[in-house]
Order: sequence, then structure tokens, then C-alpha cells
Amino acid sequence: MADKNLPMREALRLALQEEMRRDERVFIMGEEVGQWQGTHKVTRGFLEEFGEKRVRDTPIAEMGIGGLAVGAAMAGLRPVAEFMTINFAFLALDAIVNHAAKVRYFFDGKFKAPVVFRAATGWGDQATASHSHTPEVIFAHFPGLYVCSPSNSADAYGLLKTSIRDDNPVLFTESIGLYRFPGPVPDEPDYTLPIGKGDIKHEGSDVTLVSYGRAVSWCLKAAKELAKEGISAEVVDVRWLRPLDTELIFESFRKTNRAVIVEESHQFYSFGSEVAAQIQENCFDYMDAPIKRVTQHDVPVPFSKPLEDLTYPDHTDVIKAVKEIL
Amino acid sequence: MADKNLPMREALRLALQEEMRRDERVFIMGEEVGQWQGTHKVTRGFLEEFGEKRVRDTPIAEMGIGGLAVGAAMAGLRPVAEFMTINFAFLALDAIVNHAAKVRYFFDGKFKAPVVFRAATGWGDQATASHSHTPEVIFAHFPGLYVCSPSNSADAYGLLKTSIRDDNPVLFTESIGLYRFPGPVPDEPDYTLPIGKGDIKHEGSDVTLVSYGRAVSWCLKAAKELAKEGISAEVVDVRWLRPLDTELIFESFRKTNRAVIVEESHQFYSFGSEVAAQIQENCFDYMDAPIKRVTQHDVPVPFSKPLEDLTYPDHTDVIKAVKEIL
Amino acid sequence: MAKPNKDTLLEWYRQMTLIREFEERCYQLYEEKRITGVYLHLYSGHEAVAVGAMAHLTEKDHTITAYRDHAQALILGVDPRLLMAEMMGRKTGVSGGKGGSMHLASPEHNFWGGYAIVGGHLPLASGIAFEAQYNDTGAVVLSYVGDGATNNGYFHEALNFAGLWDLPVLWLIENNGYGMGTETERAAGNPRLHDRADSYGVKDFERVDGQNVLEVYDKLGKAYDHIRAGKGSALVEVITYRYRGHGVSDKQYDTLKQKELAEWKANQDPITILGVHLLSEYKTVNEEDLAGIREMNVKVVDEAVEFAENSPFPNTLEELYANVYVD
Amino acid sequence: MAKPNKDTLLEWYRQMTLIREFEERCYQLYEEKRITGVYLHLYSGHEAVAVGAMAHLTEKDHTITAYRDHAQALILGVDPRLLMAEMMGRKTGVSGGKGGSMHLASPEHNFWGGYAIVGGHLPLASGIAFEAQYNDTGAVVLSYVGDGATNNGYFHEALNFAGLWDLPVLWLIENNGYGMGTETERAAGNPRLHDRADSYGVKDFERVDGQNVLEVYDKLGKAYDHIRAGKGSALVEVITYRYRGHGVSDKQYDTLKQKELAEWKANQDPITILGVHLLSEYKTVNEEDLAGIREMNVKVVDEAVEFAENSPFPNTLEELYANVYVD
Ligand SMILES: Cc1ncc(C[n+]2csc(CCOP(=O)(O)OP(=O)(O)O)c2C)c(N)n1
Ligand SMILES: Cc1ncc(C[n+]2csc(CCOP(=O)(O)OP(=O)(O)O)c2C)c(N)n1
Ligand SMILES: [Mg+2]
Ligand SMILES: [Mg+2]
Repeated sequence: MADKNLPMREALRLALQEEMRRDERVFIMGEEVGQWQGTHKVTRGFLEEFGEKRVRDTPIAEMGIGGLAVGAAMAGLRPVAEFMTINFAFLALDAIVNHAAKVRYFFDGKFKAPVVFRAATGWGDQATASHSHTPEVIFAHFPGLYVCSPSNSADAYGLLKTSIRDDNPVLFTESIGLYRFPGPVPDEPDYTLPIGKGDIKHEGSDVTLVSYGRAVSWCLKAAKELAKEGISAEVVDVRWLRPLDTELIFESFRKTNRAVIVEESHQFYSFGSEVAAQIQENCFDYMDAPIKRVTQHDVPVPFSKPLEDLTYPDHTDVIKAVKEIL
Repeated sequence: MADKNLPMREALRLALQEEMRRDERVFIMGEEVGQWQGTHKVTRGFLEEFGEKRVRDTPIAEMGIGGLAVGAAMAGLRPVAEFMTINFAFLALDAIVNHAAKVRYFFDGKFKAPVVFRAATGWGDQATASHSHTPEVIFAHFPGLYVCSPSNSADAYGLLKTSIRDDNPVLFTESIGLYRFPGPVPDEPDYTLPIGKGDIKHEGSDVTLVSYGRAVSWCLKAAKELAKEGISAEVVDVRWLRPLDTELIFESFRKTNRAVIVEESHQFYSFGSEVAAQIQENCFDYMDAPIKRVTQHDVPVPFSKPLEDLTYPDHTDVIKAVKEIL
Repeated sequence: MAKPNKDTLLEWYRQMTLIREFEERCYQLYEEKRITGVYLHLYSGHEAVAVGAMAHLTEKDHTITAYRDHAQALILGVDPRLLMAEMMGRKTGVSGGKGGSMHLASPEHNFWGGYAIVGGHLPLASGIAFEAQYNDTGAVVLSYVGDGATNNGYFHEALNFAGLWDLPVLWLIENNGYGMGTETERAAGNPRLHDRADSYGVKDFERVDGQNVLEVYDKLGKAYDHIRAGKGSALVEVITYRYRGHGVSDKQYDTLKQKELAEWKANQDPITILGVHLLSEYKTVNEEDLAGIREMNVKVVDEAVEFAENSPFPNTLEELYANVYVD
Repeated sequence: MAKPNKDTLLEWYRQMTLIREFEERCYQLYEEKRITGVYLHLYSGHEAVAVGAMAHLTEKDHTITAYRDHAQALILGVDPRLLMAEMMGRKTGVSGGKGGSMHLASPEHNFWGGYAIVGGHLPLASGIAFEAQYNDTGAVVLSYVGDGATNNGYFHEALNFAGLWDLPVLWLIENNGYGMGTETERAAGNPRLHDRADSYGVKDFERVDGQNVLEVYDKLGKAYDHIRAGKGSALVEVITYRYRGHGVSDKQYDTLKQKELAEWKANQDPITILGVHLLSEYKTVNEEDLAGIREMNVKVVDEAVEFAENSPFPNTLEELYANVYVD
């Protein structure tokens, strides 16, 4: 069937709406998901369509939201718990990594917790330090959880459906910076994507750019510009921070022998660290140059626009890094 | 003056006791630090010596403990807030990384938050999954905070004093597995150690072993055994996860051209990832072999002793890794 | 609510003495290093609370608690052999040896398990009740709450959800006077813990003596009635006492509080109280009957220990990685 | 507690109208994209709350609040030019442009700042009060609390500390009816938020009409007296209303709740109420006097805007990295 063209926000909305229509057990809860129509409008119209039973406005109680969703999931429902932004999920860290991610293991398989924790991630619009994080890695550090972050509308559509249908707990983050970007979405209600499988977003042979979420858009833009200079960059979107598709990364690297890893977050103990460590350990003989990392500056994010702009990388930093290793 | 020989628990106790005697503004708060004499007995006798004003048993309220300590520090005191174990500090993540680590930056230097968050870290004794983490990295990901974890009694003594005297917030973790281990402690009340400086715990020339906290003991044991086989291993104890002493690591690596990074925690997005990524990026021309990482298995920690033992690495895994790259 | 008859009371006596036998045996086994680990929290002294509270549960109702979770499993009828095997980390344990003392569970018995993070299970209780309400099953969730746990943010958020959405949860605060070494008065700004219910629109059923199973049964009955009548969540505070300190590794409180402990044992032992009641109320019940029940329990626990110690440990990588995820 | 005289009331009128002028100008500047960003939460409609509450503060007392923090800074006498510069992210702003609207602070004024994580500043308030108690300074900490924030774990733990340790904190719940788009009734199991004080041993001073500055002043006075008498922490719930929705980016509530909003403005506007009171109470005060005050405020804010827009932006790496740490 013909694809639709939708901003990522709408692709997510459609996926969630179709899943709620498909499965009575799926419900959405979170701050302002109902009457307010969702802070990011992903649940626009849901209260009207599904009613108060399945569209739950909650108090400002993140640790409670996290834990309640885990209990409801264990009991047989399929909660989609929205954290208005990932920053507030810091308050639910214990509920997510010590409960959702572990109830199955504690009891050796007696329970499962098929919950999806959705959260807007990333920075921009001068949200300031406490509201400007892209901290997927601190959650992905822990086994028992899956962590997913789409980079475009089609992926968002398929990956959210995958996450809702899977029996494991998933932290699903949505780049605020991508919500408004349009892209084709398959007109296929059962469109799902495999867990832990990344995707080549642009083929190339000279250098591998590894990233996820919004950073993928910087890589694609960099690849375009580099192409003009005859540099062929391959863009690997891992889609999942856990499980991480190392095979796909290695395959690409064995072809290009060079890599730049790009992410929105701070450098230390981050996405780029793991990917670089994995490549050098598993593709040592293929390394023609050091693997570079592009990250935000190692500071909390300031309010002032010029400083905020200075804090974050973009495609020009990717291009710079690529040229350093070519 | 002559050194004393003290288990790490007692070295920490002495450091804290001396700092409380030296500075009226220093106080200790946390669950069971008073009447119970401290879960790990680091505050044994403190209630008797310093009284209820400066030795505060608290409710089981980690987010409150974290936040209250930040406020008291901003107001001019020098709180030492003890989390019974680092696992419970998950509930204080926001207080630590979004408040302690950021109040100075939000307000561009108008405030400081000289608080030390102490927490017992690591695993063992079948504490089970929710109580068996060594998650320093998830805190160290965030700028604004310092993260320190000593590997022996002398360091514990000096580093805790350093942390208390410094004007920045410090997460100070203490390996449960090291509390009972004795070691020399300088008889020098002003013994402090520089922030962000690591330490060579054992000199060597064939391979660099990088670690922190209890993992250092595995490295030292491995170095001893390897020596018997004529393999000379250098053991780098970074002491601080933030700021990380990359220079010291690079220096050693440029000498040995080989490295194994050893830690207690899970592999993904962890200490080993960052160090390996840094080395390959900054010492590429010195790499004679891939950098190896030794971590715990990527599972929550099970109760059963044989399984728990299987979960964690020790010196034999370090030796194995070294031999793979020699 | 039916007044308990002789058989019911004898069954309660069996449950309470089985719990006591099981717990005291665990204590002994720990001393002998046949049960290992740092965490083993015993229910001795609390028996009347769980027995009286759970006597009201029906097939479809649910139970969830913290790490002090042996009694709930025994009352619900989980095989003591599988429980003891879990204490010893054996493959045959209810949690395959992965959970240990703090993580017992049995879905067949609607026992949602014991949890180790203080307060962590409270929103789970609200979530389980959310499902009951969502699917209109009429089930009630019995959630245990320690006195110390009431000061944690989890308590606040979980109970507010229950009060706000009228979730069918019965919050049973077991006020045993301490959170580890901290008296309730040194942890709670207002130590009348049941007062907190009102903040959340949760019905406050106030306090009851937790050493007298009949009073517990009676008071809890009213709370269940409230919930089953569709009036929303309810809370009861039960005053009780722990005989074995916070956990078996905690010796200091046995000694520090020796006098206090001795008084509770002498004057308020839940088993003694029920025994005396049975003997005085029913001519047809004599000391031998009660002794017989206790001996039966000894056998049950003997068998459990034997089964456990003859069970293998999990020890393969395959077992280690099993059930991290649903695959 | 002294009854406010004419001069005091005129000063309050000045403060309230300055706040209104400042906030409405911010709104306008945001519409004109001269103030940028997503977060700008205005105090219009709330003026009587802060003015009445802070009239009791002495030199040594402390104030801390959430992101709706412009009014507190203005009342404490922070230079409006530095505040407006902060709104615009200028180097000359009170927070060097790093904090923006949500993070104003001024240690010289004992203003401990605005914080953006709901509930996050509440334990900080307890900590600041802890220092006051520790050093026996006799200071009181005034901590603002949103109605929505009362449902967060931070509220529970922070207030329990205050009640348990009798910390000198005055918890001022500003119940403006909404947390973003959620009515208090849809967020709190018990919407009488002041009832929660009792759970913590915090003295409950119940509710007061937040649109009448005299009533606010009066009620708050009793709460301060309680704390200054060394009797521990106190709580007051103030009923008020926001004129500009949750934040300037929130247009829907202005429209959705137009009628409700119009009624509040028509019948319960805090500035009108004080103005009417002044004119009726004091023959010597006339409409021109009040108009004069308002015009003066226009000038003050004009100057602030001019100062701000003529100030440079921070834009160097050195500025970016400054004050991450104390070095
Ligand atoms: C969040 C958290 N903080 C601290 C601990 C350590 N801890 C385990 S049990 C306990 C005391 C709990 O007391 P209470 O709630 O009264 O339950 P009781 O043990 O008396 O049954 C503490 C502090 C923990 N497990 N979780
Ligand atoms: C922990 C957390 N969760 C969610 C948010 C998003 N948020 C910002 S303000 C707000 C509403 C707060 O309402 P209230 O406490 O009543 O204060 P008001 O805005 O009415 O002054 C929410 C949900 C946040 N900043 N922090
Ligand atoms: Mg207790
Ligand atoms: Mg409000």
C-alpha cells in the first residue's frame, strides 16, 4: 500500500492509536496525556476516542507512574507510561531498572512486565540544564530492559508497535527535535521492526557514522555534504541501545575501516564510548584510524541561546571529525 | 610519622571523625548512621562523640536525604550524606545529578554545594539483583559532580578528606568487599589526595590494567600471578571516575601498548567503554592489540551462591584477558 | 463477616505455628551456615497479623509485600519445601534460587512476591489493583507496608494513586516499632501512621493490636468490606513486634532491646494468645491437640529442609542467563 | 503582628502592580520573540500571595520556590533590569544568562532561587532550614509549593523531615487550581491539600483566600509566629488563580477556561481588591496616586527591557564552561 507522509509525532500517535484499537489491554497513562492532549500531542484525541478508562491523566508522580505501570503489566495489561520528558524519568530510575527490568529475573520467569515507558528526550528551545538530557545510556546500562530511540517517522511507527507488542519492558525515547519532521510511514497496521536490529540509513564506503535518534539526522546531513567532496559515508542507525546491534556496526566498519560515533549526550560513559570500545576490540585489524566521537560539550545545558547552540554538536562537527581521520 | 594499619572501614571512619573534629560545619546524616552505629560501622561511636545534632539518623527517604543535603550545603554546612548502599541512591538520582551537580551552573556560580554523598557499592554475600550494583558510571556521566571510589585504606582515608574539604559535590562510593581489608594509613590528619588524579598501584611494562575500587585488587592479584610467568603488568587505579585521569592512563599505555580494563559493573556504557574509547582515540599509534574489558556478566545478580560467583569476574578473568592480547 | 469457628481457629493456630516453626528453623539454619547470604528477615512475632489479614482473602484476591515475605507464602499454601529450597538458593526453589528469602512469589496463589527496595512494591500494588479495576474482576489487593516504608516517596505516590482512582488496595501497615534500628517516632513526623490515609482519600481504619489474631481479623474484615463495596482503597495500621531483630544478621537489637523483647514474648505472644483463647473457649480443645499441631509443623519443616538440602544448586551459564528477558 | 498602615499598603500595591507589569511585559516580549525559549511561567493573578507572604520576612529569612519565580525576586528587591536580562539570556542577567526565567536567584537577598524539577526544591528548603536550626540563626525559610507538587514523593519526604526535626520552614501551598492542565481534584486523592500537614507533624494553618493580600498577610503572620516561637514547621494553603495559563506556551487553557478566567479577573483580581480597599479606607489616597504608582512601574520595566536588550549575550567557550565546578 502507498505510504503516508507524517511528522514523527503523528507516526507515533498513529502507532499508539492502532495498538490501542487492536488490543484492549493497551492503555496510556502519564501527565497531561488526556485533557491536555499530550504535552507533545502524541495522544491528541485519545481521551475522546478511548475514554478515561484507557487514557489516564496522572498526578506529578514519576516513581508512582513507573511502579504502577510495572504492576499493571505484571497483572496482564500492556501499559504505555509516558514521562513528559526523560528528565523526569530520573525519579523513576528505581522503578525502571530495579523493578521493571528485574521482576522477571528475581522470580526466575514467573512474571513478565510488558510495559513501554515513553519519554521525550533531547534538548533544544532553551529548556535549561535540568530539562536538557539525552541519557538513554544510563538506563541501557542495566540488563532486563530494552532501550529504543527512533530516528524517523517510519521507524518510530514500527518500533513503537514492536515495543508495545513485545513482552519485555522497553524504555522508548522520542527526540523532541524530531517530532515535527515529516517522513514516509508504511500504510501497514502490522508493520513492526525486529528488536535489537539497527539499520543502514545511508550506504557508504569510506567511513562509518554510528548514531541513534536525532543524531542520525546530523549524520545524514554530513553524509550528503561529504558526498559532494567525494567522501562516501555510511550511516548506521542502531535504533536500539539495548540490545545493541554490534554485528551491523562491525560489518560496516570492516568495509570502511573508519568510524565516527555521534550522539546528543555527554561524552563520558556514553553511547560513543561503548561503540568505540566494541569496534576496537572486535575489528582491531580493520582499524585504519582512531575512532572519533562527537558529543555535546561536557557541561550542563545553559539557557542563553548562543551558549545552548555552542553546547551541542551538529553535522559540521561530524564532518570535521570525519576529515580528521581520513 | 609511622603509618597505622587499618581496614578500609576504619580508615574511612577515622577520616570522617577527624574531619568532623576539625570542622564544626561537617555533619553526617543517613539511615542508621547513629544509634545503629552505621550499617557498615563507618560511623561507629559517632553518636556518642558528636551527639544527635551532628549525627542524624534519617527516615528511609533517599530523595529527601539527597535534596536536604544539597540545601544544607548551599546554606554553608558540609553535609556527608550516607546512602546505606548505592542501590538506594537510584532514588536520589535527580537530587544528585539534577540538583547537587547543577545548582552552581543554573545560577552561574552564585551557589556552591559542598556535599559528599557516601554510599557502599558493589556486590557479594548474595544481596540479590536490586541490591547488587556498582553503578558509578551512571552518575559520572553528568558534569557538575565528582565521582570517587577508593581501592584501599590509605586512599580511602585521603580521598574522603579531599572530598569533604572540596567545595564541589562528590559521590563517594565504598566497595563493600573492601571494608574489611586492612592496609597502612598515613598518620597525618591533613593527608589529602588531588582531585582527578589516579595512581599507579603496581609498575609494569608489558600490559596496563586499568580499574577502580575493588576491581583494583583483582588487578593486583593478577599482576602478581603474571609476574611469576614473567609478564609485567602495570596497574592503574583511576581513583576518580570524574574527573577521569586520562593522562595517567595514556602514559602507561604508551609504555605497555596493551590494556585490559577491569570493573565490577555491567559491560554496556560503562567504565571500560570510556577508557577503551579514550585510549584508542588518543594512543592509536601505540596500540599493539585490541583493548580488552573484564566486567560482570550482563545479567541482574542472582541470589544463589554458585550463580552469584559465576556472575562476577576475578583475577583469573583478568589473567585470561591479558593472555589473549599478549 | 462470619465469626471464626473452632476449626477456623485451629487452622489459624496451625498457620501461626507453622510460620513460627519455619522462621525459627531458618534462624537456626542460618546460624549453622546452611542458609547463607546477608538478608533473611523473619516473621516471628508478627504471625497474627498475616494470618488474621489473609483469612479474608478469596481465590481471586492478591497479595504483595516487602522482603519479610515467608509468612504470606506459607499462609497462601505455597509448598514449604519450595520455599526452604529458595532460602538455600536451590534450583528447586520457588524462584529457581535467583530470588532467595526476599523474593518469594507464586502466581498460582496470586502471591505477587516479596520486594527488597523499601516502598518499591507499593506502586506495584496499585498497578495490580488497577488491572482488577480495569477488568472489573472484583479482586482486592492486600499490600503490606512497613512503618519505615511509610516515610518514603513511594508510599506517598502509590497511596495517592489508590485514593485518587479508588483502587481496590488494602494497605496494611505493619508497625513493628522499628525500621531496622530506628523507632517509628524517630522516623515519622507524626507516628500515628494511619493518619496518613486521609491525605490521599484512602479510608482510615485506624489501629489494631497485631498480636491478637481475632482483633486483626475483625478490623481487617471491615476494611475489606469497604473495598468490596466499591468504596475504594482502605488502610489499617497494625501494632506488632519482631522477635528476631531486623534480620538474622542483626544481633544488636535482640540484645539492646532484651527487656522490651522479653515483655512482648511474655505478655503479647500471638501464638500463646490464640492458644489460651482456644483452650478457654472450647472444652473440646486441649493442650495435646495444640501440641499435635506443632509437632506436625516440625515434620513439615523437617521435610522442607531435607528436600532443600537434597536439591541441586543452579550453576550453569545457561541458568545464569535464563529469564533475564522473555524470549 | 503589626496591622499594615497606609504606607505599607501603598508599598504592597506598588509590589503587586510591579509584578503585574513585569509579567505582562514578559508575555508581550515573548509574543514578539524578544524573550525566547519554551519555559516562561507568569505570576499574574497570584500577586497577593507572594506580597502578603513575604511582607513578614526579615533580613535573615530565606525564600525558595519553583520555576514561577519572578515575583519573589521582585519583592525581595532584586534589580528588575538584571531579572529582565536573565529572561533574555544576557550575560548581565542575575544568573549570567545560564538560568533563564526558571532559575532566578540572589544570595544577597536570601533568595535561593527557582527550580525546574517539580518538588525538587522542597528538600532543599528543608536543608536550608536545617542550617538555620544547626547554627541557631532564628531564620525562617519560606518555601513555595504548587498544588501539583504536593503529589510528588519529594513533597512527602521533605515535609516529613521538616515535621520530624521541627525545621523552621513555612510551606506555602499555592493552589491555583491546576498543575499544567490537571485540576487539583484530578491529581490529589484528597484535594484539601492542607490536610496533608498533619501526616508529618507539620502545623496545619488551613486555607486562605489568596486574592486578598490582607487575609494572606494575616494568616501567614500566624504561621510565622508559630515557627518563630520555636514550635516547628507550618503549612498554609492559599487559593489563587493563574491568568496566563501554565506558561506562555500554553494557550489552550486561556481559551478553554475563558469563562472561569474572566470571572476571576472580574471578581477576584488581587490588585483591584487592594486598590478598592485603599481608596475606601484612606481619604488621602486617590485614583491618581495609584495610577502614579502604576506609571512608575511602567518606567521601571521599560528601563529593564532597555537594559536587557542592550546587554550582550554570553557566547564563548570560556563562558560555557564557567561555573560547572568551583575551581
Ligand atoms: C529504598 C531503600 N532504602 C533503604 C533500604 C535498606 N532497608 C532495608 S529494610 C529497611 C527497614 C524497613 O523498615 P520497615 O519498613 O519498618 O519494615 P520492617 O523491616 O520493620 O518489616 C531498610 C532501611 C532499602 N532496602 N531500600
Ligand atoms: C518531576 C517533574 N515532572 C513533571 C514536570 C513538568 N511540569 C512542569 S510544571 C508542572 C505542573 C506543576 O503544577 P503546580 O505544582 O501546581 O505548580 P504551578 O505551575 O501551578 O505553579 C509539570 C507537570 C517537571 N518539571 N518535573
Ligand atoms: Mg518496621
Ligand atoms: Mg498549580
